[in-house]
Amino acid sequence: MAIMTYRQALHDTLRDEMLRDERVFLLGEEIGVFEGSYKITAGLLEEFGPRRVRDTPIAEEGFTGAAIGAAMLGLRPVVEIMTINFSLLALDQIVNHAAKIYGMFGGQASVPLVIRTPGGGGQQLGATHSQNVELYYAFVPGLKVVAPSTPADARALLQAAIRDDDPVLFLENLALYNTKGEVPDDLPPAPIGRARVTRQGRDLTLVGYSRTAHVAAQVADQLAASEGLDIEVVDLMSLRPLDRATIVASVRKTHAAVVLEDDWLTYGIGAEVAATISDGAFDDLDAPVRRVAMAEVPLPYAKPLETAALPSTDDVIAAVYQTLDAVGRRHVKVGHD
Amino acid sequence: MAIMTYRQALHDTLRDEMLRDERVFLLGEEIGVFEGSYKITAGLLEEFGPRRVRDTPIAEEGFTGAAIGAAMLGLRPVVEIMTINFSLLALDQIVNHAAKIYGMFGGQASVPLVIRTPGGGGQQLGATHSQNVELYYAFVPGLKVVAPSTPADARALLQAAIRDDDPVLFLENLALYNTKGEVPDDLPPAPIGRARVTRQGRDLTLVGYSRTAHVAAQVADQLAASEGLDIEVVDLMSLRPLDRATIVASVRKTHAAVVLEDDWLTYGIGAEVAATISDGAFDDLDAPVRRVAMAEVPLPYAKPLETAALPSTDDVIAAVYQTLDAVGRRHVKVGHD
Amino acid sequence: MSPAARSTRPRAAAGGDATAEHQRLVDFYRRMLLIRRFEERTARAYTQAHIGGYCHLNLGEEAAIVGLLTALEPTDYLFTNYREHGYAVDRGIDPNRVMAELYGRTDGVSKGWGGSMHMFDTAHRLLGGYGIVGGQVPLATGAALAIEYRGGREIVMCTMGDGTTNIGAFHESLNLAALWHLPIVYVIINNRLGMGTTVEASSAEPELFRRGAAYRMASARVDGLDPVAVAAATEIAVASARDGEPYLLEVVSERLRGHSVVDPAKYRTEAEVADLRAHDPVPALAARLVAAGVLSDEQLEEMDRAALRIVEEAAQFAEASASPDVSTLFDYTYATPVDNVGARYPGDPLFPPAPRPEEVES
Amino acid sequence: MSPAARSTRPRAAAGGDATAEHQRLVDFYRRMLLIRRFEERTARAYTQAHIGGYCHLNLGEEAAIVGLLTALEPTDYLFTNYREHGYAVDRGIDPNRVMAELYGRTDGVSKGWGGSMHMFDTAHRLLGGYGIVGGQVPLATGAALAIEYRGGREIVMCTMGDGTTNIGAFHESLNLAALWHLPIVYVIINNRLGMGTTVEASSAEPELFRRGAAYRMASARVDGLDPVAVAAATEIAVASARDGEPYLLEVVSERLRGHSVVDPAKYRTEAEVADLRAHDPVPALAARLVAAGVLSDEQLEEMDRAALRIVEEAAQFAEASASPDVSTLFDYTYATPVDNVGARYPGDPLFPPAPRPEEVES
Ligand SMILES: Cc1ncc(C[n+]2csc(CCOP(=O)(O)OP(=O)(O)O)c2C)c(N)n1
Ligand SMILES: Cc1ncc(C[n+]2csc(CCOP(=O)(O)OP(=O)(O)O)c2C)c(N)n1
Ligand SMILES: [Mg+2]
Ligand SMILES: [Mg+2]
Repeated sequence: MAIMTYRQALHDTLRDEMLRDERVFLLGEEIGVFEGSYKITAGLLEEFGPRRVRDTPIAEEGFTGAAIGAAMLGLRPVVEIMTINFSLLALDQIVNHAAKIYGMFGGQASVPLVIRTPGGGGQQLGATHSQNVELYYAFVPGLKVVAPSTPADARALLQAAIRDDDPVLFLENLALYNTKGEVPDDLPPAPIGRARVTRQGRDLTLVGYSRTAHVAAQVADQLAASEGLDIEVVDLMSLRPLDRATIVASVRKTHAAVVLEDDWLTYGIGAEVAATISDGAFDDLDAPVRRVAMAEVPLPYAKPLETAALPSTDDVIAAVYQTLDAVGRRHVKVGHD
Repeated sequence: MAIMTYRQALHDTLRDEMLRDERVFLLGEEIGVFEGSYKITAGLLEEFGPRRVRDTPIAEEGFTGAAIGAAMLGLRPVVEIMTINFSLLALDQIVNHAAKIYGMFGGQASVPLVIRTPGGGGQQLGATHSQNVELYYAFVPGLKVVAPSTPADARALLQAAIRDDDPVLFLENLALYNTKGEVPDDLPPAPIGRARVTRQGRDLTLVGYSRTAHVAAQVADQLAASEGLDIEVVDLMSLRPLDRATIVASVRKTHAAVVLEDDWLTYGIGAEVAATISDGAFDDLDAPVRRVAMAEVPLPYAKPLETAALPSTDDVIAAVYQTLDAVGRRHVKVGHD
Repeated sequence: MSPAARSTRPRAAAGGDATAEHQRLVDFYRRMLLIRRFEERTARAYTQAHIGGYCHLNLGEEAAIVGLLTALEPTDYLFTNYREHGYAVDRGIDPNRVMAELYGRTDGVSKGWGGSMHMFDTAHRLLGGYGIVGGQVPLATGAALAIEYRGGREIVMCTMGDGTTNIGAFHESLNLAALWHLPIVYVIINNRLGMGTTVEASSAEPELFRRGAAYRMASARVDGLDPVAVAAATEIAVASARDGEPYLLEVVSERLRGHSVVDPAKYRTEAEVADLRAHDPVPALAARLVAAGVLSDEQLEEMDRAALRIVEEAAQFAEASASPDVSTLFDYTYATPVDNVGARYPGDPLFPPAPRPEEVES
Repeated sequence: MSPAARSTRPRAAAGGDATAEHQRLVDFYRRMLLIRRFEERTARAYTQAHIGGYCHLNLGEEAAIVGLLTALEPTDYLFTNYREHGYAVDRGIDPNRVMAELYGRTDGVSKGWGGSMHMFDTAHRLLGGYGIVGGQVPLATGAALAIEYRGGREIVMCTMGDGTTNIGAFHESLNLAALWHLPIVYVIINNRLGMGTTVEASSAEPELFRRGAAYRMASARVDGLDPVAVAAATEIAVASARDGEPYLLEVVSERLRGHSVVDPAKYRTEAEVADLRAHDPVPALAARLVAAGVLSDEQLEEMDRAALRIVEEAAQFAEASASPDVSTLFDYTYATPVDNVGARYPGDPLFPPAPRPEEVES
């Protein structure tokens, strides 16, 4: 057991998987000489050489497609796309090719590929560099999408992703890289496709993933300490497949839910989560499912505007109170019926 | 008033807008000499010449981006992307540029651009040519997305889209091109951002857009005739902005809803519609909102598999019955409480 | 022709010996004829509604195909586009299975999942059949990267149309291949049209092989109506690739009919069409073989009957083959099974209905 | 220098007359110095946390910038990338407004919405500042298309980095421009690095101007440390564009510091860094002017003080400028207002809460 950053967990896991399996190699922009834009791959070029740590030209579509082709021949490439914003340039290769090849050819070739890429706003990077578009991948059958929120899950899911025979979009987050947590030494790969209840509670369910799962846990702790609220937290961990059963079971118990997401509200990831809860926990839900998400604007550069556009802890807390209040109204109403 | 096909309505509207406004011009693959893959632009090259009907190389990103740039200088390009599947290649230009330019530069340049593109499956075109990815655009602030289901709406919304100062994704559908309907001679542009109740009813709300709005109307008529059911139909018409008020008002009246979509269920357009209904009509909803969508697979070529994967009229009818049954169960239950 | 059959022909004999050279031409002709008859049969089956979706034929491209594939070893890989039936057949895949794919049947090369545009066969190292213009180019480049990574001596051949050279993926891929010295031959089948658009209307440098210069990549152009010339040019290209230097080969070819089966190609003048017919590579090679006294008219006819028998049998085989069962719809979404995939047909609810009141009470 | 100021300098005089030539050099130097001091001040402001996000400087690129922009008319359009502060300033935009943008203030050129990477000014026809590598290239091509459509005589200049030439959009755009004879000059600022990757490691044809050949586009390479050479080369390029033939100009330049303000550039050796310093274009031009007896050390110092005053004032102006009010968050989502946009802050519910039971009863 060691305490380490999310960044370190990623780095160590990449290294371990490369040591374990000769077929695993890395490619992406600036991952070698520059040691990675966010330094996840620091030192790996030196250790493994340019064959296995390959700096690419700025050609997201080309090198992502090349990784898919290499995967078709049995290698296990791990692509780094510098931020998820740039993945839009590779979308055709990911959605029309990586996701389709196994099915379209009747199961003859699998694509054991991992695409690591961070999302995240809040760093004044402006409209084109602060988006969260994991939806684009979570929507697509044939892809798997995981979004760990802790260093341990980052390790366990990255192992799983690399050893999986399907293309996996591995979502990271700029704001998580420096967060710390315990990582057991002999952590096994985590099964892809499962959510986890990271905190038990009875009053309300907070659902999050990646950075927002982190926020959910913080808010739950805070409200437990300050108000004695007993909040349950569900960390989705996997966006595709989506573990509906775990989400719904939680809300059946708590009767109320708030969904946190860092993307835009309308059509965002939270829409599916809210629709799922509203359907699967229909008879147990005592108030509408609230979603806390980014304001629907091209994210501005100026700090006050950016701050106003991004969901804050206070926004989450307000949504929790308002939802509990809405539950109260209805409980009273039912009594009056 | 004339009866014409959806295709004809598009063709005539393009022509009229080009006659009306010299700044309007068309560009895309095979729209000129070949007269359009689906013949929407037939005859226009001959009438307007290659300056205003511009055949492009196969370079979706390049020519879509060029259209954006031309729009920044005040022209009003109408781009045809042959099918929405190929739009993934232009996604960076649409999402990172067209949608951002107005906001990112503080409102200094608008992008009066229309991108026309058809979605649609059911023609055995296989996994990469049968997708419905309007979600990718509907999700993005800064874009507008319209999806008319009738020839008249196609005309009214295409007029509006061309005259609008923002980038508009104009969703067509392969299965609609040959459908017919009345088109009034002096039809004004339709306001973007509004849904319409196309059929009044009290028993249940069917929500659809583009092809599925067409299906919803058919099913409603059929069930009225055969079973005396009184179904209300909401045609979304605009996916962004989404007219939540109209959807919710309908379900507040009918107490039940089934959402039809041709894309994949999980995270699809219907997720937002279902989440919106479950939230806005929380106290009036008597059964979970059902979604009828495409099976979540890369769409196979073989006809029986393709048919099984695509939502059919029977699937919609079954969902309607099951939802009404679910309403019944709960009404009885409430009585027992 | 199957790789096995091809390897029985002594390689050296291709050189000086006139008889061997003639035999080679006969071999080319037989293969070209099979492609021709296969595609004509395909067109018929399409008209009879046995085949659906888009369907693009190799009519006019026969000489290019046999020339190109002759230069490949059986262990080399081939990536191509949606216009690939002839490549599948000439690569040695059983025509029955190619036709069955067109019919969307379980015996098809892609088990009916791919159709006309998506032929794939691991054994013959045909790695698709792709419908997105240019989509195959990065993939093929990556396959070459995998070979280089492993130190293998196979090469990859990646074919594409003239129109495809204008898309970004072409540029990005060729740069990667040249930069990393990958064993790949990029082949441009220049049939002078992308759908209805001419090369001159779509490529600012219409001598497409010259685009190799942007990557310091060796390149050449060859007459795609002459299978011998194509084979010779391809051998040079393949040798370069096997040496770790990618190569760009432009094969100037013809497209005898419309872009796809349903395109009447009205944008072509009668004169153009007549000109195309006059350059048809299949009768041209027949005439050459007759003129050289290698084959008689009777032999030509016999070869034609043999080809017709094969394609007719293929059509019958395809028709007799079973359609995939609806229960297999979810078989190929993922290679590694995981929880919560949710294999639902469009009519299925996400959750089972709530219990009936009676059920609750009991 | 502002277009207005530039037009007061008689064009013809730039030719034979030695004094005029000297005046021109002095003008170049003044402009280069302003960029230099502006960027140094920017770096400082960044360290002081007045500026956020990514911040890329033009240090080393000053000669290239003034050479390029000298050849443009005020009505010509400029598209560039995220490394554009110097272009904004040299194009004549008030340095106060450029700095205010860096500070994210309402007086900024993009009203604080864009930041370092997204400068835009309609009046000076600087049409951005783009952060997606290559994103500006199709846009600029489209602007040229609009000019051609209208029969205008303006041209578009589109600058980009060396690393940008490997992305698909570059290829697609240059092909369109050449095919359609658009009035555009593509400029590659080859500072030999894309972040930490050398040109040799990213471009199979490292003489980047040669890539014009793939589109039959005229192209040239010029020494980007010499503003006179850059101006001369640009004049040729601009003339070609104005004649309806696009042009590809490679300007070999330097990047004196890291990729962005926060990059320590550890991947560079000390020798490399020393070499860079030795070629720094700003002191080089100063030395030349002193050697030619055009300027004295005192004059140089006075010019420097003037530049420093301007950038200091810019920083003060920026700091004093107001931050955008949170209430303006939804002002620039759409140019044409429509219903149901739903301007909601993250904490806002989609629907108002249900009425309280008391409210229902009353
Ligand atoms: C990205 C993309 N854009 C457009 C299409 C539609 N399309 C299919 S084939 C084709 C023409 C391709 O021309 P070329 O590369 O010359 O190949 P050919 O069909 O002539 O063999 C087009 C535009 C597509 N499939 N993919
Ligand atoms: C599509 C895309 N990929 C990656 C990045 C990250 N990135 C920003 S600048 C840069 C290097 C660009 O190099 P070059 O074109 O030479 O310009 P320079 O920074 O040297 O001026 C990269 C990779 C990006 N912004 N956009
Ligand atoms: Mg072609
Ligand atoms: Mg550079």
